[in-house]
Amino acid sequence: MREHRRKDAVWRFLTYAFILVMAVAMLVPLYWMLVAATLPQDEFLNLTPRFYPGTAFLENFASLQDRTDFVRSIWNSVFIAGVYTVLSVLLCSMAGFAFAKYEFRFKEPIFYLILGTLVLPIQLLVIPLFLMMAQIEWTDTFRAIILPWLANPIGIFLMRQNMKSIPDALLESARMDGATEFQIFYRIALPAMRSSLAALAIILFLFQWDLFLYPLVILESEANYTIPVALAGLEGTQRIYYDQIMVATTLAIVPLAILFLVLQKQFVSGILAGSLKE
Amino acid sequence: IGTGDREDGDESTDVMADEIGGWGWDVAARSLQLTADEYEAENDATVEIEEFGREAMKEDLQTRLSSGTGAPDLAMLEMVDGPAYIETGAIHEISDRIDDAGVYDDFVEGAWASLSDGDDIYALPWDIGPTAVYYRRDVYDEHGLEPDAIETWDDFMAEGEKLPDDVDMLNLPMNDLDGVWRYQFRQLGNQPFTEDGAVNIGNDDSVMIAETVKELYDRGLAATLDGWSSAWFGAYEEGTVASLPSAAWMEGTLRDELSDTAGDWGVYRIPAHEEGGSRASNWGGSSLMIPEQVESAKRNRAWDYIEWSLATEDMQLLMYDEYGLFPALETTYDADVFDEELDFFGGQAARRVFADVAEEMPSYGFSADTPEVTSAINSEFQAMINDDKDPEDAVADAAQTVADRTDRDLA
Amino acid sequence: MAGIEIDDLTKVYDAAAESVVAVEDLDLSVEDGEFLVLVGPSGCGKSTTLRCVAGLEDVTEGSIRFGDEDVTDRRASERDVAMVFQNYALYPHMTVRKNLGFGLKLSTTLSSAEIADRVESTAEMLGITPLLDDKPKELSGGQQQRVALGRAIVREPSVFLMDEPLSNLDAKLRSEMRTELQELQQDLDVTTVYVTHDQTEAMAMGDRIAVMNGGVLQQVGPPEAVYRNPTNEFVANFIGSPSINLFTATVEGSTLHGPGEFTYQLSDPDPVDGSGEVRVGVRPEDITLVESGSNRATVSVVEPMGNENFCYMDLADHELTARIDPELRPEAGEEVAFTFEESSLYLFDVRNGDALKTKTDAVADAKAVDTEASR
Amino acid sequence: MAGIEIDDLTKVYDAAAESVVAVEDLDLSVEDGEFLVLVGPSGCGKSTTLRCVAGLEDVTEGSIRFGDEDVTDRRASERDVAMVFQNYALYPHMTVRKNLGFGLKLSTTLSSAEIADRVESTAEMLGITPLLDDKPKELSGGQQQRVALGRAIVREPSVFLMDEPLSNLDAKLRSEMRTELQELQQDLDVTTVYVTHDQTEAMAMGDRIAVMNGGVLQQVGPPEAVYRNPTNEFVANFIGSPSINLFTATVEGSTLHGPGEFTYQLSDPDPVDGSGEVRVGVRPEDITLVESGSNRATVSVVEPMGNENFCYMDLADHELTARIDPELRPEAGEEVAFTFEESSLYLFDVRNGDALKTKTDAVADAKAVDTEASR
Amino acid sequence: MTPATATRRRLWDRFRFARQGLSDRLPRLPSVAYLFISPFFVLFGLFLLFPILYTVYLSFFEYQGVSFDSLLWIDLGPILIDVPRVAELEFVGLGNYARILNDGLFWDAMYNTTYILAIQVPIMIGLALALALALNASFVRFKGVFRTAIALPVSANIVAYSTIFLLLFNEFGLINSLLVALGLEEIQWFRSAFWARNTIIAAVTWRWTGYNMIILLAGLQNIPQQLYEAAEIDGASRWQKFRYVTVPQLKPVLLFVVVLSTIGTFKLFAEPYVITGGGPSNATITIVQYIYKEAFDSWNLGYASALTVVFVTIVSAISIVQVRIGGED
Ligand SMILES: Nc1ncnc2c1ncn2[C@@H]1O[C@H](COP(=O)(O)OP(=O)(O)OP(=O)(O)O)[C@@H](O)[C@H]1O
Ligand SMILES: Nc1ncnc2c1ncn2[C@@H]1O[C@H](COP(=O)(O)OP(=O)(O)OP(=O)(O)O)[C@@H](O)[C@H]1O
Ligand SMILES: [Mg+2]
Ligand SMILES: [Mg+2]
Repeated sequence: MREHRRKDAVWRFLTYAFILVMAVAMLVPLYWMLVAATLPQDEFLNLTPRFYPGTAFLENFASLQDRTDFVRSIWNSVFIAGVYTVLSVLLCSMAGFAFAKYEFRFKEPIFYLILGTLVLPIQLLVIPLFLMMAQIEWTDTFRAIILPWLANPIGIFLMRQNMKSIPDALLESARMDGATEFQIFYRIALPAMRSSLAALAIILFLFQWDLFLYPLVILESEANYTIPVALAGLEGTQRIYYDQIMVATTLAIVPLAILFLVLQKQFVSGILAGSLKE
Repeated sequence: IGTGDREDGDESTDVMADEIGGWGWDVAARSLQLTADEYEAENDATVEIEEFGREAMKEDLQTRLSSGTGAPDLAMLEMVDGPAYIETGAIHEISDRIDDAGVYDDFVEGAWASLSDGDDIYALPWDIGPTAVYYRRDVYDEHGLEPDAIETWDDFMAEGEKLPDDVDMLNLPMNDLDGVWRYQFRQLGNQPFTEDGAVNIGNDDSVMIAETVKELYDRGLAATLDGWSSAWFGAYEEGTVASLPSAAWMEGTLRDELSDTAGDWGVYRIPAHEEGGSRASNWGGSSLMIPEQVESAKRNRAWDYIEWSLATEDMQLLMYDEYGLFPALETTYDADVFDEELDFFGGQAARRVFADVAEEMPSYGFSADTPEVTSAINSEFQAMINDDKDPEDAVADAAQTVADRTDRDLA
Repeated sequence: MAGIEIDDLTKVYDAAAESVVAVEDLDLSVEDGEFLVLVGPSGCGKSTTLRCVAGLEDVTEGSIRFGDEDVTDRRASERDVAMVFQNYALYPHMTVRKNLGFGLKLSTTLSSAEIADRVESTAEMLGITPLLDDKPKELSGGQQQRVALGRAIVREPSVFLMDEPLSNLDAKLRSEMRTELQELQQDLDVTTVYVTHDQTEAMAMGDRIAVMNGGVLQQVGPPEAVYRNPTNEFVANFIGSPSINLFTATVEGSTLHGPGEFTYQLSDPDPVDGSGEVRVGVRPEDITLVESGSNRATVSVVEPMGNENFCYMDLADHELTARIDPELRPEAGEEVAFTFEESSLYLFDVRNGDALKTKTDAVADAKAVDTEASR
Repeated sequence: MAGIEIDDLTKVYDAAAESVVAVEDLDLSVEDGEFLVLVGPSGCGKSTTLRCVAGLEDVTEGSIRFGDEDVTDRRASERDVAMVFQNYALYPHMTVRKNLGFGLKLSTTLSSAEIADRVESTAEMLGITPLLDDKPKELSGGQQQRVALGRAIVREPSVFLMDEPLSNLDAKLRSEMRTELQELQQDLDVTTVYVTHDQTEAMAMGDRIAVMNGGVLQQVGPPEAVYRNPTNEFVANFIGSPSINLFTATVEGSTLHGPGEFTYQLSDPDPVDGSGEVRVGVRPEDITLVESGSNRATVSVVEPMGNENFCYMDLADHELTARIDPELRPEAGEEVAFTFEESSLYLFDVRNGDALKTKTDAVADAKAVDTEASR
Repeated sequence: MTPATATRRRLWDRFRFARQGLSDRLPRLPSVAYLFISPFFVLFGLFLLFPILYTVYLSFFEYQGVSFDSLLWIDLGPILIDVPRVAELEFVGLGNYARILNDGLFWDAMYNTTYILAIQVPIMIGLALALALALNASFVRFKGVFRTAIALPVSANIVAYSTIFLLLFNEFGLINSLLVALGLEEIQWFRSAFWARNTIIAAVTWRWTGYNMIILLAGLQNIPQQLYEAAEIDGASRWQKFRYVTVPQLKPVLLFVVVLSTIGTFKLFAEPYVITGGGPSNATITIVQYIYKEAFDSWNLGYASALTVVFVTIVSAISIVQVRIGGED
């Protein structure tokens, strides 16, 4: 074996080792959560950890469901995030399309204004937003949770960058074929950007999925709770039932994990479909 | 179009709404559910009680109070939070209603302070937390500890030394050191702020408390488990922590969560700081209030329900019995339940201990700046334990922090 | 179907800092059914002109008429034109069938069945029927090209516009598609404006070619006329491959003195009368290598092309190219003598490049083969 | 400097589903200082071969030697080769100066001053000195091309490898750069392997050309030999533009019967002896239009190229192309008679395409111009 | 074609013609671009502009309490629109801003956040980049599996994963058990400022590394392979290829990731809120958490608003500086 072949082999080994270690580090907490969710409460208290699942998942789930309708919360979260994602994808790509493909006055300043909203901490807008929602009697509604964040700056930024990669000729072609501007957008630009839309969908879904304080304040009835709100409700002054919480966290991870697994390829190929260069 | 005040319709009718909603957390909410059921049976009205987690409810309620809309018709209010909430003007004043009902004197005197602003009262006391030390009778017996021999913290520590290394005498919850500090501070008859508003938490008593806490820790007598954590419950279940200075409301939790240990518990009064000193204090307690934003018909109904729930002996005792919420309604203390010899406490009439404490407990003035005190004490006491900070410095620093942040003088 | 009449077209782009005059005062008429090629170097304004005709750009000044109708202010979709783009611009998410039908669906009131028919028959004409259900990315370059063409044809427009439609194909395929396109246009007989920067393509395809430079139209005419009688040096230089040999010579009476020892005796000195210097042009195929002569150059490279050789020679510091017979293979470094006929000589004004003299050798005007011709 | 010896090279790509044999059993030797062009249709394995020589791909089987050294297992960086890529692959974030100096900085022990000198002189040689401080994206295609070349030259490697370096340039520029490149290679005298799919380029540039198809080397030889004496039908068809005319004819004794009424009487029937059918090939320039004759075809398109015309004709359902004099302009639809010399006829085996007969007309072997030649 | 499909087609065609007629009659809009961004402006104006302006407004006042007075009312006969004053405010000018200068806790929170940021962002981006490079290497197999495994934490809800970390690093959690099993001392993760901060760092890194890795991976795949080949031929070593090709080519994507991560970590809230509660001794309290406490625990809405304004200004400034530095060539 020649020198560089040997070096290559060492390098390959190190690379694999690194990937493996990281993959394990990423999976251990999730696996542990899974195990914890299957242990009965008293074994959970048992201070030596174990690495193989127990059998109490269903009981734990039953007691969780007894305390709060968690399945309903999952559904609420999925519904809210789903509707939000669809609407926001549409809105962001519309704005992104305009920024990428049209010339108009104050284009640059407007764009930077939008990007600027990226730094707003959501937690701190809660009070005025609640005030508004209360005024228009939207508290405890899903629309109050969905609408304010539809104009997502990251979404607009990414779609602008990606839409830039659509050849102008494609749009002109459609224009000559007699398409109106809006038809050009939804019949040509949108379908051509499919993988970017998938990537954007993941990002937006994730954003809505993680909202915590805002829905906590807006939502009133337990039937409307989203996952984080329901989770927060599990941690009161009384004893915290970690078995239930672990079941809840496990269930909370599933929908997004599925979405992520399904759209992952598109995420990689779509997120930077255009270039990030200015 | 106009600006400024717009006169609304008439305010003071006796009309009562048919339907009201109330908020509470955990056990409290469940207790209210009990009285609500009774109330609905007797009256032609519905009372919807919503149960929350503690933090979740505070955040939600606060947003609604400060935005002047969306609050429930009545809600639980912890005494600690009382003044801060009252100061915002978000809570409905009920002095007249209390006068009309003539129930002021039925409640433990010490409970009113944090629910009033001068002569105006904003909430009706619900439960209080007369303090005592719960202890694992079996563990004490096994290692020859004498509860009766404990009068002062020195005695407490001396007895504690009898325990082997793997058993701690008590727990100092790192997430609730301010609670530890506060019940002792109150026990010694202190107020956090002087009459003229100066910060008083740096006084000698406070230093003494800090020293006691630190000594407990330094002598290896204390575990440091987060309160209410699994490990914390586990330790009391296994008996690796032998004593639990706490309040009357802890009884319910112990019964619920540690049912296996029934019969192994006992109660004695908290140690004094010096021979003959006070052995009574209070930890926690709550009330019910009506937000100012609630319309009058609902207010009326809410008050009617509150009075029914809190100023009626039957109802208070019902809640005490079911969920261990120790009544602030002093007139109940003559009831038989207080003298019952409880199996859970190995036949001890433990509730009488709490009732006695309740009648002796000094009053304590919470204020709008209580959160600052809480945060400063917690932070400094943590530093004292974790980073071996000098108790005197810790207390002084805490006082200074509070003074700075609230723009007050040091006492 | 209609001819195109472009009057005084000027197009100015207002870019951020400066404004660019992309097309200036362009007058051009394309006859009904004609195949006109717009040719010129990169950036000369060909695409801009075409896009103005298509309606994709607003014109700054001037007017455009299709037949009798002034279309200057009409939208692209209302002009009844079809365009083939350089990168084909096929809709990537639609099948070939949908690509073809899209325009019909959006802008005609044909029924779905009629649309399907038209698509089918166009596909058949272009031999892409088997591809109808494929997506563009599954097709080869040539196939994509055909689909792009189909998309234009299917709409039966009155004008075809094509912007370098062949430049993405490889050499072999390009020359194949070239003939195919020509035949198609002959069959359909639709007025066509075709943009290319490749003069070979322009010569081969155009009924007439229009040469542009720097936004200005230089010359319009049949390929041969442009080749033989360019109006100026630019056109002469741009048209023809390899390019015409050009150098500056001083005029002494009827004698031209060029670089190195180059001299040439004009029998007709009229065109250079009064000029001190002229630009001399000779096309590579008009240079003949001779056994001996006064004009000598040093061979630098010989490229054998099979049917002919290109011989590159240095005349002092000037490079000359000669197309020679494949049998002739001078060696690099060798000095050769060359000559050319006066009839095939081009002369241009040194100052403005205007042609003073172009080819005058007789061209048989006969369009039929009536003499036995041999090479 | 060194020659290249490729022995039995096989390269198999293990793609996801199947493995692709990109190059199979290729033997090739390139002499020291030679300019060898690898040519073939898209996907035939040209790039793969070149990349194996460069060391960018591990070979599956076979060996590669530079001079006496076996470099098969060396990394690209240790082979002392320089490569010019189709898209130039200039480092976009470096100035031209840094692009040129990068390789020297990394792989030589030259001092910074020496590197700067070499960069300067290379830039001067290529005439890109004014561009030295620009970034690649500020350059035009031709300038980028020159920089890419400079990056290769500056390292003074023992082998130059170029993968379609001109295919991104426009027609005019491409033919200019072609000669420039050739002259440069002659000056530097570095062994060069040049890949292109454009046979014109291959013919024009190569000292020898190697024609590949489907991963298999078809023929290696000087351009003219490959043009005149292809080893098989593929090579004959691939080399030459417009392509050779090919059709199948049945053999009856010494007479060939082709499509339509086509007949041709062979004076030397030996090559077709024993074959029932043969493939007949005639290059466009060998077809002569005559006033009358038995072989007649219908003209479909005439492309005037200035110096010559391409005449496309239909012979029954076969298309024939003839290069004819520019003076000849038959009309579309006209029927013309044509003929060709037997010496310029190609005949191929119908079954495997092997050549039975190639051009036999005399070619003056003389390399100097010693006869007065005229067209 | 069955009659049913024929009918369907005919109906469809009718619909098509109707739509065409409609769009033909639409006037040629001066700028259709505004139409495309107008939904954004409507939503922004409705839901975000008011909160933002209100926050800025509040920052000049001291909050006195709730007010039930009307600020403005419009009597339209049957409908009465009543805008309440909501808050009893006392104008304090720049008082709140002046107070920030001497607010030790704010600067503590600033320090904590900066500390977490300064360690977390480089580590995370470093790991993400290393992973992206590794997973982009041609010889690595099962890329999809690894990529999925590493990116899976993204799907954990923010409260859910914070809880997991709370339990993992608990005094008796898995991590301590492992330490003991390895013969090491237990660590009181939440009792020392140092470890508590690192726990937060670990948690945030765990969640977001995979996400950033995927973005970087996408960036790497956009780098033309030929540049590496050119560098290889120029004699570049593995490191040199990284240094001279990967880094400059990836720069815009790296910048994107860095700016986003910086903003994200600056806005850290849920993790310390759930895991450490800001402790011990305020060692992990972050700016947003502190502002939140001021607003929700201490009712200092005016002051909290001033803090918000300062915070947003600081983060914007830092992002702009990052873009400037990273964007220059
Ligand atoms: N949208 C535009 N904005 C500003 N300037 C433009 C625009 N489009 C083209 N130009 C400029 O107008 C001039 C003509 O461009 P045009 O595209 O018509 O050239 P072209 O002849 O088609 O060249 P090519 O052969 O490269 O396609 C150029 O100088 C170009 O830079
Ligand atoms: N990395 C690869 N993996 C799998 N197959 C490949 C790879 N590279 C090339 N091939 C295949 O090998 C064959 C030869 O490819 P190669 O790139 O050498 O062709 P080429 O002659 O250079 O073509 P072109 O003119 O299109 O560049 C093709 O069938 C191609 O699909
Ligand atoms: Mg163009
Ligand atoms: Mg190739």
